[in-house]
Amino acid sequence: MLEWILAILILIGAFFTLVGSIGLYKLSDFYMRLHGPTKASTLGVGAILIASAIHFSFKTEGVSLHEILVTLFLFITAPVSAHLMAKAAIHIKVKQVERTRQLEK
Amino acid sequence: MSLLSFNLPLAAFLPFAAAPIAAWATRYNRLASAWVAGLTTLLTLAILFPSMHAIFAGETIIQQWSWLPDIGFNIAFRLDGLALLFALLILLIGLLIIFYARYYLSAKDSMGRFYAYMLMFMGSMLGIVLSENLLQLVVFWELTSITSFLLISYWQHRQDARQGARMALAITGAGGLALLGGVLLLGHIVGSYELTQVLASGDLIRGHDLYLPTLLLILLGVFTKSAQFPFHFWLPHAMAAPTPVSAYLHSATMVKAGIFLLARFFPALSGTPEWSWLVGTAGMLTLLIGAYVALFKHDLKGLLAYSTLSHLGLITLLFGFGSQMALVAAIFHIINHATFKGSLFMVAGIIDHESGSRDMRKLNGLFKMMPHTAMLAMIAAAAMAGVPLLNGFLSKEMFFEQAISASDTTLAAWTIPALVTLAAIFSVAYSLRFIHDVFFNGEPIDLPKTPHEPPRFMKIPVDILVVLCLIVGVAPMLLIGPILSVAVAASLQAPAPEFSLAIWHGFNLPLMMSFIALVLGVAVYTVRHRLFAWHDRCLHGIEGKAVFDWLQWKTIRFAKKVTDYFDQTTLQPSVSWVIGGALVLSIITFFQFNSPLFGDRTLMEADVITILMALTLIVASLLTAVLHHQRLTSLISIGVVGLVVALGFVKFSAPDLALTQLSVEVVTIVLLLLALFFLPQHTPQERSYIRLSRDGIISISAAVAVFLLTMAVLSREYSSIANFFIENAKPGGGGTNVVNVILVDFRGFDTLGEIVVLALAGLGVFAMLEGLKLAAPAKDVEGLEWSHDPHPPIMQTLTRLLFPLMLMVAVYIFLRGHNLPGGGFIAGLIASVALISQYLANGIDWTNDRLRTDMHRIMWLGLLIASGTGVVSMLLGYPFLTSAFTYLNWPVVGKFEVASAIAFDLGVFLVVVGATVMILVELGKLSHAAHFINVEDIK
Amino acid sequence: MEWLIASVICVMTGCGVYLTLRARTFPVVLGLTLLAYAVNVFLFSMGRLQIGIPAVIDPAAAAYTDPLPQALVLTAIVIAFGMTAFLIVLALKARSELGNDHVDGLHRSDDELKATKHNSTKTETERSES
Amino acid sequence: MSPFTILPVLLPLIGGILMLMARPAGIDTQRILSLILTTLLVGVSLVSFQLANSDIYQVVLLGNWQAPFGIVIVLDRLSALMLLLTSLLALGALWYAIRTDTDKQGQHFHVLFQLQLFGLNGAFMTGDVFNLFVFFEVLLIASYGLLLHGGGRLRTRAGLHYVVINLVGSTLFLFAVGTLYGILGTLNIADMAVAVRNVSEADQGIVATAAVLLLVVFGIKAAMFPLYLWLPGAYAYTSAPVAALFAIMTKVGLYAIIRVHGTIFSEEAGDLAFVHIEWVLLLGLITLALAALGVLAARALRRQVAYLILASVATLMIAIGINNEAALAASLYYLIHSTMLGAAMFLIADVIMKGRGIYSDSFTKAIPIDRPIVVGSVFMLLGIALTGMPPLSGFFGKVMILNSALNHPWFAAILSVVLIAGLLMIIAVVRSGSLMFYSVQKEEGQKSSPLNKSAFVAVFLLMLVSPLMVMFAKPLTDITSQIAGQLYNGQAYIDAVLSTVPYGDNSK
Amino acid sequence: MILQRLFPHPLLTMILWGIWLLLNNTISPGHIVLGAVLAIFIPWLTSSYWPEKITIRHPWMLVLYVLRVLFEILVANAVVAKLILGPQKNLKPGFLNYELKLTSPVGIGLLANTISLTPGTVSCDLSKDRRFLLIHALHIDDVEAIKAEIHRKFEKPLLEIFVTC
Amino acid sequence: MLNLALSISFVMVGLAILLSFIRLIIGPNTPDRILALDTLYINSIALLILLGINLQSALYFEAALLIALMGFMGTLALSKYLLRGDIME
Ligand code: NA
Ligand code: NA
Repeated sequence: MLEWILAILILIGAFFTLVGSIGLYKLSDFYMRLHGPTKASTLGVGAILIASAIHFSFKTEGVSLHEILVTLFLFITAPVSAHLMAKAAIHIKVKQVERTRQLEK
Repeated sequence: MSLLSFNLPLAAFLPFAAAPIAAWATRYNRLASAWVAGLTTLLTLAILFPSMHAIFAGETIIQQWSWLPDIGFNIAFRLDGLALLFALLILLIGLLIIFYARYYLSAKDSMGRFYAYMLMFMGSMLGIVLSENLLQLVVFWELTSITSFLLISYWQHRQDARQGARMALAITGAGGLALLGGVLLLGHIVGSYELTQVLASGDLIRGHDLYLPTLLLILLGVFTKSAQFPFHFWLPHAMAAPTPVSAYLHSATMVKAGIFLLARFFPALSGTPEWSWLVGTAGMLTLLIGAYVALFKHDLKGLLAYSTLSHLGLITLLFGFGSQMALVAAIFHIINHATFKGSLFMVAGIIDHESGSRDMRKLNGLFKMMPHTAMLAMIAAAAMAGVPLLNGFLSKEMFFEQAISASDTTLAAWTIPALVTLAAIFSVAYSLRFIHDVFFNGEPIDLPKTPHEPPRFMKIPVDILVVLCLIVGVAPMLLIGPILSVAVAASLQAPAPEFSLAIWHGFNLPLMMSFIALVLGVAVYTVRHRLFAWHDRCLHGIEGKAVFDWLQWKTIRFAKKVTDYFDQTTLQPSVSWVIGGALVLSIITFFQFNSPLFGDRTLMEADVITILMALTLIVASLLTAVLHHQRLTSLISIGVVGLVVALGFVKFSAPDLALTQLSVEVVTIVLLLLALFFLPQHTPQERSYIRLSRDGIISISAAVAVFLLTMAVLSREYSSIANFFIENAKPGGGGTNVVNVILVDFRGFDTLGEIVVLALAGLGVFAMLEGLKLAAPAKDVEGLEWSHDPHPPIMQTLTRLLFPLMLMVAVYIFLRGHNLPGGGFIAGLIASVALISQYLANGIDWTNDRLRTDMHRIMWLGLLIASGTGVVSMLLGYPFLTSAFTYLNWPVVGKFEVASAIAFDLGVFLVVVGATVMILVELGKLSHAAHFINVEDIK
Repeated sequence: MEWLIASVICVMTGCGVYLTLRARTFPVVLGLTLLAYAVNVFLFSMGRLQIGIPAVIDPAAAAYTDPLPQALVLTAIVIAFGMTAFLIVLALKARSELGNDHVDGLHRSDDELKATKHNSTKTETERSES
Repeated sequence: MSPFTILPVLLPLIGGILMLMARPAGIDTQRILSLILTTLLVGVSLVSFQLANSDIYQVVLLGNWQAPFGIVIVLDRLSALMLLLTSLLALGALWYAIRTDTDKQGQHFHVLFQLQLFGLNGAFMTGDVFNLFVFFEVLLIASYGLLLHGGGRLRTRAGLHYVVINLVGSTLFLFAVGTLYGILGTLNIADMAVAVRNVSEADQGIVATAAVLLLVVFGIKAAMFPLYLWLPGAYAYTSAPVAALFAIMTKVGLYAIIRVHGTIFSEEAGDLAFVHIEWVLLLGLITLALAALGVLAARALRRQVAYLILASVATLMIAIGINNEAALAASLYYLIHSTMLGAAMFLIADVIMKGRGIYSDSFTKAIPIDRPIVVGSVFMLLGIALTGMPPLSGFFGKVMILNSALNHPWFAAILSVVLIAGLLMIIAVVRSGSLMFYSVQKEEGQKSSPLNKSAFVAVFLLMLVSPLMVMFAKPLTDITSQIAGQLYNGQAYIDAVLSTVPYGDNSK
Repeated sequence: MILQRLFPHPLLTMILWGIWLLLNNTISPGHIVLGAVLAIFIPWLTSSYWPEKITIRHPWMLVLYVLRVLFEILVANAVVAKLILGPQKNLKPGFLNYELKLTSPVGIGLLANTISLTPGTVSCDLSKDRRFLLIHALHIDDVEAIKAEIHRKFEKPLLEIFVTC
Repeated sequence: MLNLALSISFVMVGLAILLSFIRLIIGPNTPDRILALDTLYINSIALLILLGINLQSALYFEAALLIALMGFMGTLALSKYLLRGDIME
């Protein structure tokens, strides 16, 4: 049972990690690609971390919760990165796909 | 210890000791130095005097002290007949020269310097002739080169003096080095550098494989010093020296040092065809060339110089004949030549001194103005020409005799006497010229001064020498017999042959040769004007100096070419040499052994993910290289390399390394970005395909070599000392993280060095950046204005939030390091990154306001703590850096470990923080001082 | 696996050497950084490759990897970092003093030209090309 | 083991830290402290020298760990000699730096100086190959800082080249050390020497390759052909006291060859015995030839002096390459000479350069310098010494070296290269000397700056080493022979290192 | 007063304490003590880096907020995964300017973070006057709907949590 | 079961890394490359945790933690470089 849960969590995590990178690879402009890593850093890594927490909690004595910290740190740093990259891209006027909706003003 | 047990070294040493006194004495009285020099010479004579009796009794005095026995270099002096003869020549003629020079030198000339040099030279010469140890002899030999350089260049403002001195030193110095080589070989053959043994080993030497090289090297020394062809040309140019120097060095003493060596080594080296041919040929050529050229010299001293060459050739030729009687003649002529040539040089000096010229085309009819001097000159010149009743005649007769007897043994029986006679003809001619051109031959032309007799005392040395010429010429055995006899015996290392120095040997072939020489000599002189014209037309400008200059110029040009080829002050060739050198050396060395390239260790299967990561790493590396023209891109891709390397460390069981690599990676990227701002954003394309292919070949070779090396090791088994660390980390080091225990305990000394490196890097960066002004681009590469938002608020807010968290993690990583992956270094980097993130997000001023700590302080504190823990262990009697740990049990907290290694690690932590922050922040501050310019301006 | 690591070291070395031989300071810094990576991995691999057995004492562990090369590499990483920092700042200083970022500096002053007159016009042109 | 043994390394480390601490107190405090510390170091080195003057090796197990597991510091005759030489040289250089205000021209001179000594002394005393690497890095990075101290265009460029080449060298060092560890499984020099004897035939090639790689590394420091190209620029363009101190830097490379290769690849190493030695000799001969040509080709005094140093180092390489006890003893005699006199020569080049004002050290006719007789005499004596003319130390060193080579199969090559190189150098130095001191002309508006007498004291004292080395040649050669004897008895070193037991309880 | 200086940011202290225990994966007494010491010491050390005071009205709401965000992330992930894996031409990416009600820098930071963390939207820029947040969305059907959603789900709770200062 | 899942996951994460890396290679803009590097860092976290589970060892956790905490510094610096050139002012 435990193994099943772990397996599923791991697969979910790996899947979303992959999806993130597929997005990065596939999407047509920088701003769209920017959305890729957020997948990976949230659910992708998150699911795998949960799997790890469960795994080590059961495998060793005592619970293992420090995996939460990775998520916590990522949740603080990843958006800052994304924010700055976006800002930089806008600043140097990186091209957008034509169909991009522009600001209302 | 009586004086007689050390008077020889004392005699050689005394002039050296007196030299500084002479130099110093001149401060008080201009003539004081002359007095010092003269008295020193007399004293030296007096010191040698007590030993003379024994020498005339046929004894040899040896005084030696062990000095460097390992190499056979002893302080060893020897006085025998030969040495005594030369020592007397050196001292007696020296005394006369000292006397003479006191009148010769003008008020402008520094007496102190002159006499100091003279004394040093005298000491060196005495050293040569008194040496028993050959290495010691070489020392004095080279000293004469150095002191003669000083003497020739005495009038240092004159270019000819400087050049002449340099040339003399170059030639005689080279000869000295050759002599050193020869002496070393001689010592090698004989097994000792002591003359006594060398002289006793003639057969051994002559029979040895190394005989010829030894002989050649020693003869090189002899020929250069004694100005034998083809090394003769330095001597005329050395005439730029003051005349007393010429008289002393270049006629009486130094040039005879080579001859002295021929006499010295006669029993050891002579008696072979090689000896005869080499010595004889050089002597004969010098004899002829010197005699011939002397006639054509218009300069008084030039004439005397070439005449000296000729006579040196004569003596050398006599040694080349190799017979015992030839040796007698040679040594006899040495004495005679010293007397008449010394006096002639002094006469030349007097004429120069009194008339201001040495040009025989201007000097005419001086007899009327200086009859006394003229008389002296005539007698001495007659001796030089070999006129009977003078000493020169006697030795020349002996020479002719030897030339005739030597010709018996050769095929072309008549050549030697013929050539010798030819030389004698010219000798007569130039002697005649010296007298007739100067003292008669009409009236003087345009002389700077009106000549008159010199001061009375200036003539006294000449008087003495000329009188000697006469006495020896008339009653040779009286004065010369005994000393010549012992000198010959000493030179032969055997009883001297029977010889008689009679004036009259009856009508014989030598007498006839003398007669022919006299007659034809006068004839040649009478047709001199036609000869001069012919000479100027055909042979003018052919000179050894030109060859020497050409050779020297070629050598220097070659040197410059070679040096410039290697030392181009360019980096890439230097690096290529290093890498190429390492490759070539290691490849050659590897193939000298019969080792297979690879071993037979079982290798590990590769898994998909590792292959993938390896590919990533490979491509990223290639990308870094290929894209290096776009620097930012290249930097990003090197970031990938660092990340994957860290992942690799994780994969292969090195969590500590992974942590370190990750943190260093981050800091490195920030560092390089900080610097990149001030550098061009693109590297220009290189168009030289030659260079690209050269670099390509080197890089690929290096890569392949490293691949093979890695595989060669990894495919082999090994056993290491690792087990000790694993077994002792916990019980001995108090930690379970073996890597950390190695770092802070087993090999803490490495770590101490490492943090010193880091601290020095920080200080070095600090020092380099001080006052550094750089241009910073006002726009980016695309020409875009920079963003106006230096500190995006969202970044600001969140990095501040992150700050305490990072510090917390740093503490965590620090504290666990001893037992689990982590430690002071990684923690230090995390703390640094935490600080740097503040600098990045909030700016330098803002952060500095809050930090309020000079990183210097952090660094020394860290270094102090780290080394302090080591010192504490010393205070407790343990070796430096011995660690200690214990377990404490506190209420509530429970049991925990306290280890001195933690303190050490704290030092590491502080240094890392201090250095890293200092480096990055100092670099960041650079933009404060930068002036902003447009990109176009940089291009 | 060993082949992989050897290949990785091989390529890093090759690229590192190539970059180190470039004419501008920045690529040289990158090249030396790559070389440092290469040699660190090399030094690390000298303890042979082991998976999953880090040298952290654990009663459950059956074996440990050789910890010594790891400690050495750690020291080497730190030193390489310090050296890189020094070198990049030196590159800046060189740029400031020499007027450009060529490793030899482009503008040679007259006094030096006099002092070391270079025979190689070849290198001069080569330098101005690059 | 005496706790004193560590002091030569510890003192400059603490000195460096103190200098850093004293930064806020100002340069004068730093100067006084630095002089005191360096003088103390001379004292410590003297005591160490006395301590080492026996057949007993002073071994310190750092961290109290038995070799080969911990790092050992070994004080033997050779390392003691190097320590003493370093400290004396340092004192001279420091004095000159202070009296000429060189230390004021940039930041952290005294910190760098002390830590430079730390690096040097560490390298001389360590018994561990990797620790040697660390100390190489310490001394290198300190030398980078010192080399660049004061800045300036040419100095910066020379520094850049020096740094890059040495970084490549450090990389090679690690490749070599790694390979050795990968086969032998140990880092302690003594232990490696033992391990090398048991290396199988299949592994010999790899070990030999590593040995040669290591030789290349040391060769870079020692300025061996073709690795010497960093030297002329670096020595010529750095400040004089630093160049003077650097006279010992090349010797570190040679020391390392003697220590590391000499111990590990000694006679007992079977097929691997002296695997490096022919390279040392061959490359030494080539280096000497090129150095002599460089001396002749130099267009300025400092570069000429740099090549003179190169020549003396090359002579040392040849002596080491001859590979017998007498040659090694001779090389140590020559090493003392080369270090001290080379340093003095750099300093006097600086004196001359400063005296000549705008003419600097280029070989052109210039104004006469202040006190030409004093400076000229010292220059001449130094020239005589460095070109190997009698009666100064260079000649005796050379004679000893040549004498020890008499039975060597390459004797003819050694003799001709050494003698011809000597001749070329004599010609060159006489030319430059007569140009600097004889061929002078007073000029309107050009005044030579007065001689800095108090700084000149350092030059004079360093110069005095040469006649002293001749006067005390016997005791000195006795010492160098003892050192060489000790070095050729590598087994004693190995036994001493490996048999030293930790202090106190063995289990700690 | 002393208490204030000792605990400049009590919430931070609590968080750090928690983090310490999480890091060490333990609640052993030793670590509780050590963690407390650090959790007090580090905020004290870094207090000067926190210029503005953060006052949180309802700490439990923060917890609720976190849970809500986590849930939103879960949902959005699935949506966006479909978008990414689906054909690209269906995507209608675009920028939108979101007018902020929040004024607290930390609040704005958290909101921007949340927006970026939620798949499908990334906060790209904050206007100089801190009134508008520029957001890029991977797929925009209705701009106002997105804005409203952001306000409802994220900004409103944050407004309640953070007191303006 | 778990092993199979791990193997599949490794391949998936590996693929993710590969794709990110391809983006880094092809760019086309510097922000794309920065983004790719950032993504690689995050992918690495996943890889590390998976490795930890696979090797049954908690010793690799800190590496993941450090990437989460410090990996963004590179991104930050690079982005700021594009924005301002001067990243620390
Ligand atoms: Na005349
Ligand atoms: Na800045």
